[in-house]
Amino acid sequence: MKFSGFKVIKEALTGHKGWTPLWRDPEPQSAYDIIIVGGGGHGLATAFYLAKTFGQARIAVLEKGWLGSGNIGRNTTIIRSNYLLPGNEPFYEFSMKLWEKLEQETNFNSMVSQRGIINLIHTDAQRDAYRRRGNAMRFAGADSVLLSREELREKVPFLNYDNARFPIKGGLMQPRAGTARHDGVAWGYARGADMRGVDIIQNCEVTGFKIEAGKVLGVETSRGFIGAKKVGVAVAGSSSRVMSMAGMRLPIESHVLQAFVSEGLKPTIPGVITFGAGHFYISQSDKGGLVFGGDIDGYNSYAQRGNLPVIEDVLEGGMALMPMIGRARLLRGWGGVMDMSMDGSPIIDRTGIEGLYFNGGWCYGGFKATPASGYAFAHLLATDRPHDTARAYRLDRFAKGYVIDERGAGAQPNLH
Amino acid sequence: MTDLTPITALGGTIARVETYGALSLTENPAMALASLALRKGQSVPSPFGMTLPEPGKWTKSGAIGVYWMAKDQWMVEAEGRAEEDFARVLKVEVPEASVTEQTDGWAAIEITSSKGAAPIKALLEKLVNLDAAAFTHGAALRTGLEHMSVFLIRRAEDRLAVWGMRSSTETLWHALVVAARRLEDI
Amino acid sequence: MLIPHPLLGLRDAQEFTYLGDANLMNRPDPNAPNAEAMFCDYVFLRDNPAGVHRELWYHEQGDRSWLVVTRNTVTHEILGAELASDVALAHREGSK
Amino acid sequence: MTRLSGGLIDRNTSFSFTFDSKTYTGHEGDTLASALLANGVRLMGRSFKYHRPRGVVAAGSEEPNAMVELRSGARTEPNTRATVAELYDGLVAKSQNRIGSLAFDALGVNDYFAPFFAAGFYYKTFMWPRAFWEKLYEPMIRRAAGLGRLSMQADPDSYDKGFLHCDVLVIGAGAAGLAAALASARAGAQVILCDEDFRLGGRLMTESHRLDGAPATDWISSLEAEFETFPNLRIMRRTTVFGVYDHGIYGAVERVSDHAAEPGDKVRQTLWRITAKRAILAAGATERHIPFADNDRPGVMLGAAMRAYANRWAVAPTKSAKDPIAIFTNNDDGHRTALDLMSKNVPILGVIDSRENAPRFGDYDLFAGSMVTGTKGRLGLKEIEITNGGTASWHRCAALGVSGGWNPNVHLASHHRGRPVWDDTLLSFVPGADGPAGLIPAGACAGLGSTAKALADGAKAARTALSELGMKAPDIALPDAEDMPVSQADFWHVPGKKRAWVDFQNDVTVKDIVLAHKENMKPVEHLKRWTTLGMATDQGKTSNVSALAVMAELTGKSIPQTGTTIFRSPYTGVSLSVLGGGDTGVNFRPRRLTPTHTWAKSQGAEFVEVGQWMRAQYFPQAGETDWRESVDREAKAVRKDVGLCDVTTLGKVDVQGADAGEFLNRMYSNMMGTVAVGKVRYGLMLREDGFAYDDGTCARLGEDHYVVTTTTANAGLVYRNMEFARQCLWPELDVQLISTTDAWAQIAIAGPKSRLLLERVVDEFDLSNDAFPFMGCAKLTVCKGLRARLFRISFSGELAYEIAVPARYGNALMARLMELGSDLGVTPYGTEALGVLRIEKGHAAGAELNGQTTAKMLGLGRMVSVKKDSIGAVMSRREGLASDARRLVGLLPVGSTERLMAGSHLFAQGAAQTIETDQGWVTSACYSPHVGGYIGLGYLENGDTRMNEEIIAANPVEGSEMRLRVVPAHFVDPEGERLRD
Repeated sequence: MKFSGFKVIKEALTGHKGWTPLWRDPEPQSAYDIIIVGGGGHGLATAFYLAKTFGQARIAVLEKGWLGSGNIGRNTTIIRSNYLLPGNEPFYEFSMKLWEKLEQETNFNSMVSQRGIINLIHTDAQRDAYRRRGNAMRFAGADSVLLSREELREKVPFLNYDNARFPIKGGLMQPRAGTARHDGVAWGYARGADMRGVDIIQNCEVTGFKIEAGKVLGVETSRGFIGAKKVGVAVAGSSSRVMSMAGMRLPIESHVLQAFVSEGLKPTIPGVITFGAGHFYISQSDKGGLVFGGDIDGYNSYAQRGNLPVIEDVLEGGMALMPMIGRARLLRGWGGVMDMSMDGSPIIDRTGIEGLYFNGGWCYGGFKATPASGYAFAHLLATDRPHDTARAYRLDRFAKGYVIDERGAGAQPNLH
Repeated sequence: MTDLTPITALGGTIARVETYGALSLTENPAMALASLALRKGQSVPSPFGMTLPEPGKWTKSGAIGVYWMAKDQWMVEAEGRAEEDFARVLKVEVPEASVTEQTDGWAAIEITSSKGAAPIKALLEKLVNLDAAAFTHGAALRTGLEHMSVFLIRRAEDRLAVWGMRSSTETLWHALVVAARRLEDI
Repeated sequence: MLIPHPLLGLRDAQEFTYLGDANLMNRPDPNAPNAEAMFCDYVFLRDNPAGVHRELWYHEQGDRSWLVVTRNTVTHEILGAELASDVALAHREGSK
Repeated sequence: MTRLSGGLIDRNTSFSFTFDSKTYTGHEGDTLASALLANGVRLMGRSFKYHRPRGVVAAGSEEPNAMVELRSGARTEPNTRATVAELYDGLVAKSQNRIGSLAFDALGVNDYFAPFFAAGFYYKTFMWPRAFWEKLYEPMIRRAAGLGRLSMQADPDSYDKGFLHCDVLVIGAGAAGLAAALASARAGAQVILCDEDFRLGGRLMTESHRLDGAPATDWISSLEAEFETFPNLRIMRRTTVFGVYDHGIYGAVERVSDHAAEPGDKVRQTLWRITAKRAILAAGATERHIPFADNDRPGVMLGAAMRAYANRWAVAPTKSAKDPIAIFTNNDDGHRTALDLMSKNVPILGVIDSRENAPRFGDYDLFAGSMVTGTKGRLGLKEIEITNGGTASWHRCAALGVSGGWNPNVHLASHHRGRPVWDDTLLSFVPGADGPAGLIPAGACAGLGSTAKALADGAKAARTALSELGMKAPDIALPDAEDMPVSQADFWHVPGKKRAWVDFQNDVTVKDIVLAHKENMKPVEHLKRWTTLGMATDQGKTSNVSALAVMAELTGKSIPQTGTTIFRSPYTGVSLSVLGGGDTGVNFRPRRLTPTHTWAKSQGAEFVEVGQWMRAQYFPQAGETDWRESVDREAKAVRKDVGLCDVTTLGKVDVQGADAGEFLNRMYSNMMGTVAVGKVRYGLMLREDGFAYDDGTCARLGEDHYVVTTTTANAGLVYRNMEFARQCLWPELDVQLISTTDAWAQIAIAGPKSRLLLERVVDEFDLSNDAFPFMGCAKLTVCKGLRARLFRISFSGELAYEIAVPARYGNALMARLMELGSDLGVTPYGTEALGVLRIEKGHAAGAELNGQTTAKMLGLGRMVSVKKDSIGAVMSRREGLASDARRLVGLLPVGSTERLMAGSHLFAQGAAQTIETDQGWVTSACYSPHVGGYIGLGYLENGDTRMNEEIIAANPVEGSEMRLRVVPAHFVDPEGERLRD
């Protein structure tokens, strides 16, 4: 079924009788060419591009819960490609370009909204660093604008310019950045993959890998053994847990990142704003909720919930930056489990086991990467070669010393 | 004696004193401070004839007070002796130990209550995450206060000392004053 | 969270700074022939269990001690805490 | 007016208030909702999507409809539930989410297009043409969406935070909570009792039940009197415990002055972090409604809410016999509402009970086996349709109370993601066994809802808590109370073709759930996300379980098989202000002031943030119109005469012990510990992953006494790492560490005349080059006996010293040096000139030492000793680090006087400028008065072998580009002779 305004009108006039399931609930087959472990954003995007772009068939996505139940459904929905390092920036810019045509590709309105992101500048040193970054973005084909304090004030007049502990001196803006409706991304990819024959199998937990002579033969699941020629794992948040079943230890720790939404408000915040001196970033959803977050809690956790000090820290930053949000109320907070990698950058690579591929380590940046991650992982699975923009995301970069450390924080995940 | 004139941590030439309701806050620039750390394997000494306190405790003998800082490490206070090289005095007492001058590393603010323990307890509740009811006379603890590191000493039921890093005393004073002012009803 | 400090009793986790896996105390022998590989493993790889985890916390807003805390990463339940220096010294004794 | 007799309002105290600019009167004890109802106002809001007219549904914090903008101006508080807004004199409220007036909302037109706005419709359209999303569709959606409005002004009120500790925290002061608090307090435990309401009593206040034969309020009053006598009990009214965190930590907000027009001297609210050894959750239960056709009109309310308004607030929605009140129920409890209303002489149409064998409890018309199947009334209920079997009839009716059973308030019990469990008898979810440790649900929130059971269960929970804490629980006498079993039918919604609302605020109807099922959005999380059910401000309190029941019916599974629903904090909305409480302005975070701050301020210095420090940036002099003028003058003075700069902010760590030297050798990549007594050595610190981390100097003051410095930014981190090494890696070493950063005021005296100046302050100390050469250090006295430390080190490349005195004397010493050096041209300089001087000299700072660079890149490769182990040494030899060919170089503009911008990228001349051809970047740049033009430092591929090559610095983000010549990274005194003079 093709979604369109016309279809919506037709169904409205005929009692919504013609709608069909967005995806099937197939029983698992005994074997597939390619199994993707993880029915989150990255896994679903991988399946979608495998089927659509790389001409693969006999693909299954195995999801232990309901599709989209991981971090794709618990993030702050920001999309951007404002990275510094050459290992990252081309990849995220590739992702940005995929975002820009996502809805036309999936025939699903994921509400990609390019209302811009502004990273605030508080010191001269920060301005120098952002100039370097803004330039790096330009050289990778992305857009960037260095805003003076006056230009910034015109765009976002409601910040605390005059009584701030950390004075606001300008910002680095990426106009093409913005937000997308997180669930809508998962559903768009899921529906697109399903329409192309991908079996999305929910409530199917992988409990082990069948590996013989260094080659993967399939996966053990809560619904029985399923054979596969290739297995791609995209389970960020649970990467260590899943890959340990294949005997691998990863350069990853699992951390909890909290995010928050306020009660609905009339339009207030135009794009995404990030505070450069405190831990706070914010945007406003189409529904009207202020969506904001800050730092990870900082300790290893699989609990999908965090603690009060971080909530206070986030809001202290928020109130210092824009005290006009104070009379709004917090509606809900949630916690996602992040694959925090040792250099803050992801991994898309083959493993030492033939036929087993790994995609993870997304830290808290996985949402914006979803299209490119899916595309690059599909590329790797289909061709056994890394996609051009994902060449640096090798697993051996740590041992060899080619880390991609945007923050220069070293091998301490909770600092990235 | 040097001909330079010192200033207090709040930048004045005399100690600042302010009163809000039952609580009075006083800068105590005359208090000397030095740290004492045991060398490996050293037996615990008794400087000035005092028994060094247990974790979480402060003891006092005459003008000398001692509070626990870390395992095998204490801070030694000396009332009215800030202008002396108190670290050297302490080192004579504990020649084996490592002694470091801290007088100007920290600034003491003494808080007194004219209405007994309740205002001090209420103040603690607003500022620091400790069980204020259990933080009784002789208790000493290092903790965070409005993003600053402080040592708190309950000198008496109606007296509390706050040692803060000297460089952030202005912010610390502000935090204490704001809290005290909001307790003026008590 | 509350950390049961061996000397100071229950202290709020906000007084602490987290480092990570307690294995970071076991710095490899820099003179071993495969020192670089061992260091890579030591610096970068983690068990990262969903369950009981021994980990390092630093009492930065307190007595500046490093603690080895045993905590469940799924429930956040804390099963114990020791002074890291005691653990390190005991480890040395044990490996002698 | 529709006031009744009785109630807990003070008729002697009248308050005037306005709603949508119309003035009304209420009483002390009223909420905005009760006062509006008393004034006959039923229409209070508009729904989110269809903008349907809405009235109050509930009497508590679960209210989904009656949301208003409370107060005005900068204090405007959108989305405030009228049901919990305590009335005060002069209260101002406005309705929200409307265009035009509340009665004639232009967006009400949405309702006519409702078929187009079915669940998830927006995922299926608005895709073409692509550019229209940001330009047309989305702005349209955003304007229509949202609820209330922010004033866009800074919140003028102040907020507090605090920390409380207790043995037993009791959450909720209804029957169970009061019994629990009484038992715990009598046992001598430290007890905190919180309730979101402004009065204690919970539902005891809203029911007509009697305790020991007397009104429940009598018992509450006597209890409150006894509570006054317990020093160990803290009662916190207007305090919502909104979240459960790890290890018995609870978040609570006390609304200190929300019941006043303005807080005055007080804070508006206080955020309490309560650490409780045990907590008793006595949060009660929330009534659920029964979806039926057009069930959302103003006048349709929860039955128990209607009863609460009558009993506590002495209000009924109507008193007209022509337009009576009806009750629609599937259980016995609904009948109580009829009885209570009748006892207050409120006209009753009858009780419509879905059960064929519905019992009768009094003298009212009973419509057994009947359902409400329709309503009329555009802005308020006028008629209802009652259907029995095939027979339907319309009846005049001004208000309908709907009773669909009770949902225990399991919220806090599921904040740790433990799942509630289904109770087939109660037809509701109750707290599961995997709730937060130490939290004991009691009373109605545990499924024990009769007054007698709630009282007993509260006392029992207290006994459990106390015995777990090793305390003895006293026996407390509980009053005699009703203990009526409530029979209820497994009946969840009225079937029909018209829209029947499940989630009022978000306009989610039974049809939407049917559609979600049809489209395979069956998992409960998909259902919620697809339809937005349960995502409104009430967090699904009034809708989740009913929706589950509808979905269960569609899937043919049981409710627990279909799914459970867990709740996340906060329990009710918490203002962002109080969560971010405390100072939002300049005191948002601590500021550290240097010892010479007072002096610098008196000199008119501009200050700049460096980490937490406020440092003098430059010292403008009269006649200087541009910061550059000042900085040039300061930098020149250092090169020509002598300058003074407060450098206290560098971290200083006192390192003592027999193994201190060995310890430092392991911490730093070079042989730091072997520096001779009386000498200073420069050192480089790596991270264990081999990258450069920090640099500083090490002064050896005695055989086993060193002082090392760190960069300002890394002071805390380096200290932490040193403690880590000392305690975790090498506990066998005899080392003691302590920070002394704040203890010493340290002033750099730099420039050719620095020795001359210094000679004027030292007490009998030989400063000659022989006696005190470059990299010497000493303890000495200055200014007639002040103890000091002197270091002969130089960041500027000139002859220079740093002198340290006890911090209290720093200000005076600075003034003295200025005074004594006036004939030498002494000049204070700030961080800008400091930066110029160090760039001229090629010294690395934060921009070069940024955590991404190696010792080799910095040109310090030889400082990583291969003779010994140190942190990071092994890893610095990895392929990627060893092969990184970028090197720090000096950069000189060629043929341009334009400003060189740090952050420009470096390219070979003629090369295309892409990420692939990028060869490095300008790390730091400044105008060098010494060179007479802009200079820079930067990392450049193979920079060390490209001296004199001309390259390009490209800065497209600011549209500039310039040619640069590659030069060695020192522009002044390359041989380093000056600092050794």
